[in-house]
Amino acid sequence: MPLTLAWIALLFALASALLPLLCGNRNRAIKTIAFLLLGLAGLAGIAGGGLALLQGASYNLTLPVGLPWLHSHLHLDPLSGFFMVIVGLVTVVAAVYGPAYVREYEQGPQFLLPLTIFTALFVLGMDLVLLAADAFTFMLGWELMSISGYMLVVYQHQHERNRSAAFIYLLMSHVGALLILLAYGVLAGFGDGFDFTHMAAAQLSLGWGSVAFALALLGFGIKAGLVPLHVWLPEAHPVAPSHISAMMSGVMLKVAVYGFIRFTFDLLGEVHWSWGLIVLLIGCASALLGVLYALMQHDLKRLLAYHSVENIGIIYIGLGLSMIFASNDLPGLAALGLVAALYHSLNHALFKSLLFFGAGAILQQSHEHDLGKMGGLIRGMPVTAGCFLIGCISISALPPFNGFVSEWLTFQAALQGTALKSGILGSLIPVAAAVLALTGALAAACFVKVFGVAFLGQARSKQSLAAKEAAPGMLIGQGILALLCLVFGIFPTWTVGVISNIPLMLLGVGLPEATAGGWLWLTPVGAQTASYGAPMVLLGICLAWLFVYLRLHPRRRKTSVQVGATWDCGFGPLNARMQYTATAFAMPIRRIFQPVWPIEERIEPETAENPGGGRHLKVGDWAWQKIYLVIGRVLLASAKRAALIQGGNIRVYLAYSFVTLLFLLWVIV
Amino acid sequence: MNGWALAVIQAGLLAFGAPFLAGWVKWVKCKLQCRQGPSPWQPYRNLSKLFRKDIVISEQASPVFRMAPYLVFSVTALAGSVMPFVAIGLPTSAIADVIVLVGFFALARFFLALAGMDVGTAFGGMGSSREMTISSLAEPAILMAVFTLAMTVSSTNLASMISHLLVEPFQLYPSFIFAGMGLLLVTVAETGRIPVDNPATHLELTMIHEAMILEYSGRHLALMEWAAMLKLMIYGVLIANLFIPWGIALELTPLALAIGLVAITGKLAVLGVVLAVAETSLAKMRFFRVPQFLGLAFILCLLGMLSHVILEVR
Amino acid sequence: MSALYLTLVLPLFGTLLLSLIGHWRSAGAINLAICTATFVTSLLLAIDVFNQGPLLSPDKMFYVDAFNVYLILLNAFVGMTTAVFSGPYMAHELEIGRVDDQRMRLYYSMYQGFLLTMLVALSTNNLGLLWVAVEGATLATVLLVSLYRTPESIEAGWKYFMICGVGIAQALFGTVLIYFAAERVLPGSEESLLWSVLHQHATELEPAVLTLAFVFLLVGYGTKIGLVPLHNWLPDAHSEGPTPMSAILSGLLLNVALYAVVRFKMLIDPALGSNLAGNMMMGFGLLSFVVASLLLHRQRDVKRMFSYSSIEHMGLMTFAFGIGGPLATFGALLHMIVHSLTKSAIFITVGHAAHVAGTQSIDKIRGLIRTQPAVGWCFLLGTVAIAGFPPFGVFTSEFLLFTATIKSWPWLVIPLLCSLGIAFAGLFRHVQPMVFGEPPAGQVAVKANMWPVILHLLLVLWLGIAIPGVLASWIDQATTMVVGKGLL
Amino acid sequence: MQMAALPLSEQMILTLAALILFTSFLLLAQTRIVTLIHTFAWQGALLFFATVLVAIVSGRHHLLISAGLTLALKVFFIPWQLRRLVVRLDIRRDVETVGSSSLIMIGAGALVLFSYYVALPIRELSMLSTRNTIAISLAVILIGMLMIITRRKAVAQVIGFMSMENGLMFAAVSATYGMPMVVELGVAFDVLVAAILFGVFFFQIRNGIGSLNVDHLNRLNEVD
Repeated sequence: MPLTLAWIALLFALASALLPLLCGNRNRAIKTIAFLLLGLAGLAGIAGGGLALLQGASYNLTLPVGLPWLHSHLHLDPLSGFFMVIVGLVTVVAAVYGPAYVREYEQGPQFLLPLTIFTALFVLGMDLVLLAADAFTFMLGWELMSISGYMLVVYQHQHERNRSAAFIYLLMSHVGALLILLAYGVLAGFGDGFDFTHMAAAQLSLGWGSVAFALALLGFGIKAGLVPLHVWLPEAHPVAPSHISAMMSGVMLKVAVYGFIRFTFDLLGEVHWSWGLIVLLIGCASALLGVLYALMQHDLKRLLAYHSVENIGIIYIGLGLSMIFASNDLPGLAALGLVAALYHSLNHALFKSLLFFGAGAILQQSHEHDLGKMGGLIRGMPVTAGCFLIGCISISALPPFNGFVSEWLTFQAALQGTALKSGILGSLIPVAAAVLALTGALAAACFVKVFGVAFLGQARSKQSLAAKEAAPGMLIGQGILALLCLVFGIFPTWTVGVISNIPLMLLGVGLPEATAGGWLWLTPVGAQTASYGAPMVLLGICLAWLFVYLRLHPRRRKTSVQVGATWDCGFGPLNARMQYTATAFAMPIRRIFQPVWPIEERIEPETAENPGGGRHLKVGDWAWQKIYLVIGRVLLASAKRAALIQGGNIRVYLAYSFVTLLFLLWVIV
Repeated sequence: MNGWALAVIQAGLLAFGAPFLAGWVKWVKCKLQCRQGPSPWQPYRNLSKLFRKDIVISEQASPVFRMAPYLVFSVTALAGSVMPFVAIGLPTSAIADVIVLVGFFALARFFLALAGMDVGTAFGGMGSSREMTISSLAEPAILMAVFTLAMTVSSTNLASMISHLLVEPFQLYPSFIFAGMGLLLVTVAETGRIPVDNPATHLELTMIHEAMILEYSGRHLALMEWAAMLKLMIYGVLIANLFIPWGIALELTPLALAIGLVAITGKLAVLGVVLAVAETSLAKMRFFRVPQFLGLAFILCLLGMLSHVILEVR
Repeated sequence: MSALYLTLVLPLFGTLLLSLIGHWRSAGAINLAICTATFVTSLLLAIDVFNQGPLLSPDKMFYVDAFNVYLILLNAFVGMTTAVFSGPYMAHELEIGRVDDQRMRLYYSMYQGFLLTMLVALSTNNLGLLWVAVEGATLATVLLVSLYRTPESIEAGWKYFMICGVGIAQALFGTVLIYFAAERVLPGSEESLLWSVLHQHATELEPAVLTLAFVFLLVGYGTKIGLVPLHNWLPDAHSEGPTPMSAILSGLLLNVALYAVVRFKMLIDPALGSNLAGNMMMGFGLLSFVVASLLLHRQRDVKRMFSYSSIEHMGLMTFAFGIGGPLATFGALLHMIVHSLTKSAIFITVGHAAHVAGTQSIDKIRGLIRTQPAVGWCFLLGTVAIAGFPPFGVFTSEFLLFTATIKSWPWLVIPLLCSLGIAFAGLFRHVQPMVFGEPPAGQVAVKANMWPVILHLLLVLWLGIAIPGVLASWIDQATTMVVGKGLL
Repeated sequence: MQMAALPLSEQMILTLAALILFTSFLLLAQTRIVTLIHTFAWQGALLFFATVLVAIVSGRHHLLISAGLTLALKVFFIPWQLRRLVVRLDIRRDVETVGSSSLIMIGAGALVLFSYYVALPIRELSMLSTRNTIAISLAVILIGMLMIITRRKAVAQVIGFMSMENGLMFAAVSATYGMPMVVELGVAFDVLVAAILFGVFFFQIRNGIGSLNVDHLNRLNEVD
């Protein structure tokens, strides 16, 4: 039954890709059909995945397509079911949000059709990846996802930015795909078979295992956006249509995480502790650098993209802990780490897509990417502001919202590091926890900046002054996600109980302790060790608020509220330019962590076009400057060398074949 | 049931005792500086006066501005209610462990900073920016410190931490010394005392906390101030009960509770004196020196953790 | 049997006919008609072979088995679809005055002549005749390469002529040596150049001679395949000739040359018992793959770029055949089909694109999707397909090749994958700006018939999603013939 | 083995082989176009004699046909056509200076040694009395290539190419008593077509780049 539903989801996605082709260029029809079917696909995915997750069972199906001797195997188990739910959730919301959002493209120079088609194919590819049970089908879905993602990023191709971003994205994900293919190849070489059952049966030596693991880490890491493989992410997400950025950042990265979990925990079999340590360290680096780079951005969507890097880092910290515990045969703790990582995947999908939807709404209303031009938007678009605020709180890992729960679980897992024999690990893991703490605090700082600068204060530009509330569809979409953020923050016990089916399948143990205290108390390791009563927290805050509010309410006290001008220290009236800007807000942190960024900062001389001169500040990315540009230079140089073989003189050409002949003769005789 | 009642009472005690601690510190400070200071009860007078005053709100202010004081106060109060103050083993302490506690402070700070940016003045933005910068350095230090304890007693639950320390035969934990010192430094930074911030001044170059609440008046201001005092109180109790746990009531008998009350009052009084001495003897430091200050705190906490892992794990 | 002869006679007839009436306005249609007839007959031939298995003509001159039947089919098919494109294209060329009536006659008759030689080369049983046919293919196309009489085209033609001529001459020497070796096994018989006969006695042939012979054959036919460093004629010939020519050169000629090499490898391997031939082919293949992928980054002419991509893919196939083993061979045989389908489709599209922009220079072609969405999308999808993205068939075959490589030569995968990435970058960094972006002023849509392209791409798509049983069984039989054991 | 041990006919064949090799050395050294063509014609003639001899000795009478083809093509048609072209292109008097010709000569000598070395295993196998000639024909082929590589003038390159063909034919004739008839005919046909096409190209090149110097054909390259 669940597999049938998942299968239906695939069909709906396919239909949503193909049916609009019949509509010619009647935009309304295209929108209706495409997004309706997309939503249905999402719902079917949620239903199928959810059932599989709840029942904790796995289902198989073999389709008569693919290679003659390797038919494509489909497989649905709690792990893939969980991620199908994530995909489904965001897809549904995107389907609600999309029709209103794409309205601005209808007047645009390009047709609407490619957008809807490739959105559907994008979803189709992701679902296929989740369902695949053999390398061929997996790669099929994976590359379908990549290529349609490319088409979506390049959709507004009149802008140079879009084109270059899309190219970088496609190139990197293609390289990633090759690495993944290679990783599967290694497993298949030992397990002689390309379906996952054979691969899982493969017995690898430590050396080959490490090779396969490294390939998988790199391959999936490129897609997931681990530092330093993240450079495509801040380029691609800002330029894609916002609901696409939401899906890419919220879901596609998760699919990469799924691939990594599937490969490492399911197929690779026995894990080595050093692999876990590497994952942990990379996770820490991604989390910290991600948030630090995010702090320096002033393009809203670019900033959110860097936060995706951060959150993926947090997820990988959880995975790393889980792998370390698993390799030290502490399956219970490994389950805890895995659950934390999975929970954070779900949460990040929710709040990151919520934030991107919010950014989309702002973009549509004020046509502003730049935080420096926003301000005071809360007056024009209060609902969006409210949802965005919830997103900010969740992503900053503040109670009682969902982001906090998963980070709390990660902390709990990290604190069990003392259970390990090895002192090195025992001392490194707490440091990782400290890094996680620093990350959370910086994230909070960053989102105070974002919300404060974008929504509060005075408008910094005419457009943001004139911004009105977005269309109902878009608001509903954001509302759903905001609600889910709260729900998954308030009822973590139930969620953890469900998710723990996955470690039950992968590691053989669930988290029986976690739900022991009833739905009210989340006690991952034991009631004595740590407990978190999320509903109580909400209740407590509300009670305290109520109490204070009732005590101080004007009806009982004869105090009045007057509205007056802001205190201007006796100078002239305040204007928008006197406010703190995003750059100014982040300045102290920039000074403290200076070496982290390549900063070019100078006072520009007074010229005709900008009277009074100006301050030029550009914060780059070391990874881009130190790795990718270098690779590019080397590549072009070697191409120049290789070109010498095509010099143009026919006698030289003939000499080549002459020498080749002589050489071969000399070799064989 | 009476556990819950006790918990509520304890929370009330904490909340209403907070202004006295603030007043006490100020009073001791004045005495140390040979000044005729206000009585320790002065903060109560200020608060009640503010509660009665009218409110002026900037026309730039958004709902966030009006919401913030209530939220900040109620979250801080909730944080106070989960603290083991006079007794442990109360049901409320299961609501939140020490990480959640830090989370509460972060939530309060989040809205405080937003409120600071709301009306769009230069002061507010500056205050928020500085506050978030400092806190983002302070938070990991706090967590490191409490992690050191948590790993020693293998629990992040405050109540079980303290009880563990009391029940186990006494032993000297070198890690605790580092962690305690670190936590002291962080407390100074977090509660906006000299040398990081100066609660007594409105000089725009130095102020942080005051800058954020500059636009507030009347009961809003009162709530903000009260929340700040409460925060100081909570940190005091945290340090006192974690590092000098003796005296706190293990079981809920009147006698034990009385002893606990006396004990905690004594500890807080001593802490207040220590704080006053520190504030008198130190000078407010430049904002960009603060990171070094917090860096020291962080190093101390890290040392604490490492010494725990290296020396104490058997 | 009659089907086979028809398949060969029709193009011959076409050659003679069109050499007389090639300048008529209806010549394109006639050409198409003949090609279609050829395709139909080849289809009948395929059905025969499918029903009766390998068939040998009474005079033992022609031999069609599972290995060459689908290549014959492919040739006839691509010849037909390209003819669909070539009619309007050459008419357009005639309008803008790049060619005159006489050259139109030449073009059409040589088009048929080329197809004839290809079909003979594929279906013949006589290795000498194979050589004659392949050399004939060169002679048929060499004047077409220099059809436009521009200095560049003449230069390209001359290079094509000399390099291929010299190469092919070496192949003839190799054939002579094979004959020499055969003479010792079956002295005095007229049949000792017949592949069917030789294949039976393969094990008895003299290793030393065969090794020597294979070197000459590899260098000879390898020149035709376009293996680095014998490839230099290929980019010139592809870029300067008329586009339909480039399509069938890239789609058919290279395949046929590779086919010849593999046929000889099938003789050499049993005799030698070692994988010497395979190792040579692997070396050439890898070198071609790497060099071509690097050179893709330095292209200024769009057809030239895709000809380098052809070198790259031929290198890949040669490498795969060199590896041997059922998986690799199956992949290589499949790759022959998907590559020629995709590449000819791309060249057809490029032809239209060049007409749209009025130039072949990459820098001047911009924003095709705006100017003419059909061309733009086909161009993009074709490039995606040739770059080896699923669900297109090229991915399937490359998947097989790489898995085979991982199994037998794990460390060779590293250069292979690196250059695959490099090649993709080189291809796409040029294609993307051509397809997307704002079109330059004065770039107008042309009358383009994209159905051949769409048909090809759909076929490639089909092969990517599921390989039809007939084809699979044929390829598998061919695999069995080449490496001794099949896959299914 | 001793020459004396062989019957006269085969001694003659070997002598002819030596002469053919000598002619290709001449071709390599020759700088004046017209003389080059004449030398080429002489090589063809020698090949013709050799073919006839083998045909008579071995009694393979179809070899006579191929001998006839050789006579028609290599001795009469191609030299005649080349000469005609040379006259029409008016390059009779052209003298092509070959850089460091002595070095090339030494190279050619080395090639002869090399081909002898390569052909050794075959010599061991061959039943036929004329087996030694394989080395010679290989040498002729290689020297032909060397000539193509070293000459700048298109005409000279064509002659080099044709002398390669001669080498091939000689190999076929002497090592295996000729190829099957179909192949012989096919090859001859190809050579004929090739010869005509060369003629066409001379004019195209002449009109295209103004001279027949192939070094000027270097527009198409990747180097910049």
